[in-house]
Amino acid sequence: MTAQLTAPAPAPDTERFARGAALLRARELGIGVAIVLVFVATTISNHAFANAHSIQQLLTGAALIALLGVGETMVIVTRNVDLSVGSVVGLSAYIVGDVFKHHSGFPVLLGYVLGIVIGAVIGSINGLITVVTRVPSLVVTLAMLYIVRGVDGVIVNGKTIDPAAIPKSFTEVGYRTFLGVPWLAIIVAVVVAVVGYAMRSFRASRDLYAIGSNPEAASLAGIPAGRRVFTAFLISGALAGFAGSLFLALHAQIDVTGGNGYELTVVSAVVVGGVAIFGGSGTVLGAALGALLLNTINQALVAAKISSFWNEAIAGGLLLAAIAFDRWLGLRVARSLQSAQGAHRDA
Amino acid sequence: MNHPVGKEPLLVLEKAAKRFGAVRALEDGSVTLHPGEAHALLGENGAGKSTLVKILAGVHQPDSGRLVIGGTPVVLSGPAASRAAGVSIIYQEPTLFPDLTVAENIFMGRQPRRAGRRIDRTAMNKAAVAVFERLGVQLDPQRQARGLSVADQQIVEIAKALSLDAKVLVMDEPTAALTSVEVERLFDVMRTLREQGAAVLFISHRIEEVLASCQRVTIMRDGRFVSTAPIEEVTADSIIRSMVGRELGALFPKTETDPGETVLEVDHLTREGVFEDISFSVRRGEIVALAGLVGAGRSEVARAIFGIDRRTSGTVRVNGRSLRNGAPAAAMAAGVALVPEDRRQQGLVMDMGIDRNVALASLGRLGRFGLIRRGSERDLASTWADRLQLKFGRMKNEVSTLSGGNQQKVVLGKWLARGPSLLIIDEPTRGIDVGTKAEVHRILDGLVSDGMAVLMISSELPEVLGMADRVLVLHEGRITAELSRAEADEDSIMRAATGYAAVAS
Amino acid sequence: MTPDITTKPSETVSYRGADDGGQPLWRKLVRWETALVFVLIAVLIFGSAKESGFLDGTNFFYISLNMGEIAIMALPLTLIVMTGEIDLSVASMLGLSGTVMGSLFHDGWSVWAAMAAALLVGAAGGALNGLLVAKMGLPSIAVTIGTLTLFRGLAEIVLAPRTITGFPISLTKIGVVPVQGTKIAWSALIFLVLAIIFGVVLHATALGRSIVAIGLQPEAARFSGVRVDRIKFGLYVVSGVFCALAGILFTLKNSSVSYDAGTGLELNVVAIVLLGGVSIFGGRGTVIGVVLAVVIVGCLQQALTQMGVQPEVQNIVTGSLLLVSVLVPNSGELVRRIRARRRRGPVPAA
Amino acid sequence: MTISRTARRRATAILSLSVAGVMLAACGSSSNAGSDPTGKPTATGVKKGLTVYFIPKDTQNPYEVLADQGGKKALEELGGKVVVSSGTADTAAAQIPSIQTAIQKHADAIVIAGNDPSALCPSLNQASAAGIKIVSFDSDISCGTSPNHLFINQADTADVGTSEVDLLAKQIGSTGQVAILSAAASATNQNAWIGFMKKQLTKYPNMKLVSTVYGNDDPATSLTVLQGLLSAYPNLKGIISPTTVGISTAAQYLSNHKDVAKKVTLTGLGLPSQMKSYVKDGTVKSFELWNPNQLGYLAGYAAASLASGSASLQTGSTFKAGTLGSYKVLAPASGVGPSVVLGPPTVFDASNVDKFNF
Repeated sequence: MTAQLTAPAPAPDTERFARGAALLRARELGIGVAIVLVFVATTISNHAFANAHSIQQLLTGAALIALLGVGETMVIVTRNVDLSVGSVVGLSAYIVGDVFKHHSGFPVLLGYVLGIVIGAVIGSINGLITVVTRVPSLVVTLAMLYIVRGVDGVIVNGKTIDPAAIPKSFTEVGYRTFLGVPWLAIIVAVVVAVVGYAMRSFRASRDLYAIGSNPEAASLAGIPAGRRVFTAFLISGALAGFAGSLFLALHAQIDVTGGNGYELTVVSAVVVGGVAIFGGSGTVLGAALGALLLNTINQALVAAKISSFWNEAIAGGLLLAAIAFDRWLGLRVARSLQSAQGAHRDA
Repeated sequence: MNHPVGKEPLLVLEKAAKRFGAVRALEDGSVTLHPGEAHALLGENGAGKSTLVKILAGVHQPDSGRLVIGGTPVVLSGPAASRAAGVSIIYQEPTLFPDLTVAENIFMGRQPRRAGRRIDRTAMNKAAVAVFERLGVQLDPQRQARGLSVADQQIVEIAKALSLDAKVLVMDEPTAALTSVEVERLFDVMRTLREQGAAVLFISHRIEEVLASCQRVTIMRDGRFVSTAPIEEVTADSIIRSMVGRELGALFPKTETDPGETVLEVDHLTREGVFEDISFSVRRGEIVALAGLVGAGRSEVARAIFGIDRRTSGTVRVNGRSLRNGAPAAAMAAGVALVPEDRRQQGLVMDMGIDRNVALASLGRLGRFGLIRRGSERDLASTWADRLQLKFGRMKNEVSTLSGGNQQKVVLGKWLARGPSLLIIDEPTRGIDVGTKAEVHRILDGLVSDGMAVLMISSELPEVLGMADRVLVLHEGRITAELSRAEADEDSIMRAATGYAAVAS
Repeated sequence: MTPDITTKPSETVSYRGADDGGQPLWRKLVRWETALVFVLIAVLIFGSAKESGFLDGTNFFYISLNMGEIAIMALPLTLIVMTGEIDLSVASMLGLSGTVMGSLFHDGWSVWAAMAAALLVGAAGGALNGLLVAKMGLPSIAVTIGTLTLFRGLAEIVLAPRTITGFPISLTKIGVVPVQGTKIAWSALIFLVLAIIFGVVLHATALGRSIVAIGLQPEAARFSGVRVDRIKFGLYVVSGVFCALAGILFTLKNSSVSYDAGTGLELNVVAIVLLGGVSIFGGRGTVIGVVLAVVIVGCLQQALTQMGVQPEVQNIVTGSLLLVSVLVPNSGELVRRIRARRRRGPVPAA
Repeated sequence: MTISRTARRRATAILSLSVAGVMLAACGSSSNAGSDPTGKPTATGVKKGLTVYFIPKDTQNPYEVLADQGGKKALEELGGKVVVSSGTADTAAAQIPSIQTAIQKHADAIVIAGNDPSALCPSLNQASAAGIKIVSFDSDISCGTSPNHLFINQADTADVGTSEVDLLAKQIGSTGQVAILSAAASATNQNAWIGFMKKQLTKYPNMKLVSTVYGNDDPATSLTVLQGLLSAYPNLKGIISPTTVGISTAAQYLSNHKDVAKKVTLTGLGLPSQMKSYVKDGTVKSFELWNPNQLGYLAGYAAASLASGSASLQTGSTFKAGTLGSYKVLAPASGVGPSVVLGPPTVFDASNVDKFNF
């Protein structure tokens, strides 16, 4: 415990670590490269694509899915899944809109808070049922998807919230830019940055990874798995509710279809972003980039004058490619570690 | 060897009992730990040691009994409560988070923090390095735990327990996978801890380790407390007698047989990164034992022979016919049976009935066109239940309701029902009470007398010595010794298993 | 030396209560299927109390007509869930096979050849799922969310924005008239025949026994010589083929097909399988339970529609049923845990 | 698809005979015998106590909700009642149980907005066989003569397509790239209108249709494809969105991106209530629509009159539609069977947009 230890950070075999970290970072980098490639390829086929406006649109279009992806990542990391997010977006967007419609002068900021609260309530129901009854979250949130959508339908009952009902200051978030960057993208980027940092830097958030990585070991380590998983669902719900408010701000109108089918898009984005569907690893940044990649492809198809009928097939193929790639990478890393170890042992 | 007199005991467990369904895992678990002592807990597999450990860990709550820590009676509601009470555990099987770094594994839930309650990674990594220093090992604290060798995993576990600075440190067979240098280091650490006033509960199968490093020894048998004595008052022989409860001879009935023609021939079998260049053969009417430390690759060799894992190279021949790689069904058709190591996960479908479990390996023979005749299924099961003297309520009962020994008989029945010519049996008596143990040994002996070839893997040296006609010792994936029944003894096997001497044979 | 700290299957066990030795007590006393029969009777009484014509033959025909394809897709899914996997791509495969059949028919193929092609597409799609799940070992939920999107996307490429009509009337009449001399729709009759076959396979054959073993303890199954990969692969192919069959029937029933046929039905199919008492963890479940669930959902939907209940409320009912169907079997676990907590009592400070 | 239509119609007619065994309205076009002698409507010609099932695309579509309300008003005036029944998804499968319910409940007439042109035909045929009169609105079904039904056309299909192109042409000086933002790719009415738009565009040689994109009547999807459109075609001059969700999504985007709005002109079919603010802030100059309330009202009267026998599917048969006055059944033409047209669409602009409450 002498000189070696007092030296700052560097560990015994820094080199090996560097390789491991590089692999981890490679995922985010890889998606970033993919986004750029799609962008460049599209620009080549249609020069008009490369302009500030397009980029703004790419960011705005991906924002909501990226925001949902943040919460979904927190849940999936614990080896659970939240399929109710799409329904939550629809419900919270409509209720917030309805409040604006019937209470003109309702504080704009409270509109966002209301959305978050609605989402948090549903998220906590998801979490409570999953944790207390130990029914798999896939089933719980699938049921909630139905139930919340049903409740939404009963409340909406064929009505719409028209743009005129929504305060201009509320919808500003949907289109204003700051130094050329859409506010919506800034908000989501801040959420990604904050949650991303938190997921690295706090004990409770590391617990989430531990729970997903090895539930048995987590309970042996005395991690309050129930409370943590509950919190993950709560935050996922709250972010979905927030996304509902932003949905309303962006579109300035809402009927019963809002948010329909988002759940699968979000899960796809998250998995494409490198979050392991069985928990334990993945980052919020990756999930957000996954959402951006999917949206970039969607818009690129239109811009490249390819029929938008290709969107879905490409999204599906991409998801399959992503998980297959992850498995391949995992096997390769395991193999290289093993042979390195063998060599180390033999020496 | 200071006697812990007069001092208030740190931890007292009295008459703890725990059952799981019909299985009595622990009937009278009692142990008293004083500050500054290393206390050995000995007993055969299935004696209830692991259950006792899990009670101390807060994983299981005893059905009855009393636990006093530091003079206060406590009820441990979970692992967190146990840790809060100052108890730290090193489990037999490492429980790591594969996706997290080594340092995080050590400090999970107690990561060092800096301003704003944020985790201080630099401090954490430093602290991890410091712990490794104490253990005298080099391990990168920032690498992922995924892919660590079993020994390295165990080192991380030990580092985790050390870093807790616990009052009571429980080690459940921590040395099984370690090299002797690492073991020495561990003992040094134990000594330091004791000097600081901590108590260590040490569980091991290596009696000489216990004699060398502990002050008192508690012996358990069949879920019950047998005795506690200062180390000076016991000998290896007396310990073994108390553990087993009878003379060794009765445990290992061994009929002398003349081995017949070769059944199994393994040639240059290799699975990259796991084991290498394994060659041996097993003949009719003999038991060949595969011995070695945990993680030496014994079970993996068996899995590769049976086709559960694919081999990288080499050949396996049974009765002269070469086996297809990675195809258990082909191995079964050739007459191979495998009674696996992990009964609950691999051997049995715990939630299925006895009859269905017995039939599971013989489904194709129970009727025509894939249809199963319930009648023939039940006949098959009751035939084998009779022959193996299975104790059970009803044939339909789930096997999870049976005791460990009877579960093992179901697994045996399942495979014997196929009439195999080669039986591979991995840890034949792990977690089985002594009475049934002898029964299993008698069954094995009978099978060999009738001309079956048996490949046995066992971590229990008495079992290896008592049952095997030949012993192959594995060390880190290679065969380091082949010993005849006459040559094999504890010393020769352990030397080969730890890779010290290439034992002349 | 093998890296054996990677995810072990045993870890999921913690969710079903590793040490409680099987099912809760009440589950042993009351079989799930018995409970379903009572629920069905309740639904029938409820329906006929509210609607006079509820129990008549025409209504029976309608119910069987509405549920036929969903029910057919539920059968292979039952077996897949029994092995502990899932297939969310079923409804997309229904759409894709209908699309293929429709577009080939439109291009002048004979309707029979078009149907055969649709079945082949079903087998190919199932093989893709099977390859990724069984051979590559990828998580089935992620894989089939991927193929859900992929299959639907392929259908869109092939057919959108067209709608194909004009199938031979001799075939499309299956959507209008019941099987001669009965009050049952053709698709439902096919379902019943298939249900018997699937029931026999699951409950009385070596294959069925292997499926149960895979679901309960995959490793033990492998160690007993069960060809886990091959069986899973086969089940996905079977699922693909029967979803294609459902797609054909769906197309003929509606005498038309567009790329979005059957969108969203996967959730109904999954809900029915789970309501039928098939454990999402695999290993537990019966075909008769699934058949009962089909009938219950069909009757309930028809009753609610005829009562003029808002369709949104039906969503709530479906969701609640799904939740209840998993909550009730787990209630034993819940009670046990609450009791355990009470027994432990407060923890004194150490 | 249109080539085989006659043959198929004949074939489906045979099916209707074999299945239903009931001949309806003397098989419309094939025979003139049995023409209705009571062609003249009487105010009292409609029976009281009729039950009409309104089956919209789904129960939540705001446009359809307005139409349903019109239908309810009509039947109230006539002393009958309307039952609204449909699913939550815009699929034919979700509408079938509602048709079955109407049959079970012995409804007198069904007014349906088809989610699919032909998937509903078999079920509607059964309804027809059970003596229920079939009326379609908003989005027609193409079942030929089985069942024979009356289509309440919101506006002449050709008119809608042509007038929207004209409206746009006027605003952009008949030159430049234009695009269409539609609903779902499988929507019948959309595709029919788009067909006529393409035809009309041939009259404007300097206007070029560069792309048709589909927003699936979902604001998010509509926005994505709109943004893609704007990126792909920076010189785009005009967008026609013949769907209320599409046009309002596009209007919202343009009103917040004035730089784009300066270059791109938007028109299409929209609800005045949703579009009001965009017309006022100058984002949209004009758009069109008919009154969905009146559409439902007319459909209600038509259904009641058919069920009472006071009107028939014969070309020229007339009936009274309350406050809307008298309507005449038009002859079948190019893929559309007997139909009634509500009237020319209303063009909304800053001068009149405030006067409408739908």
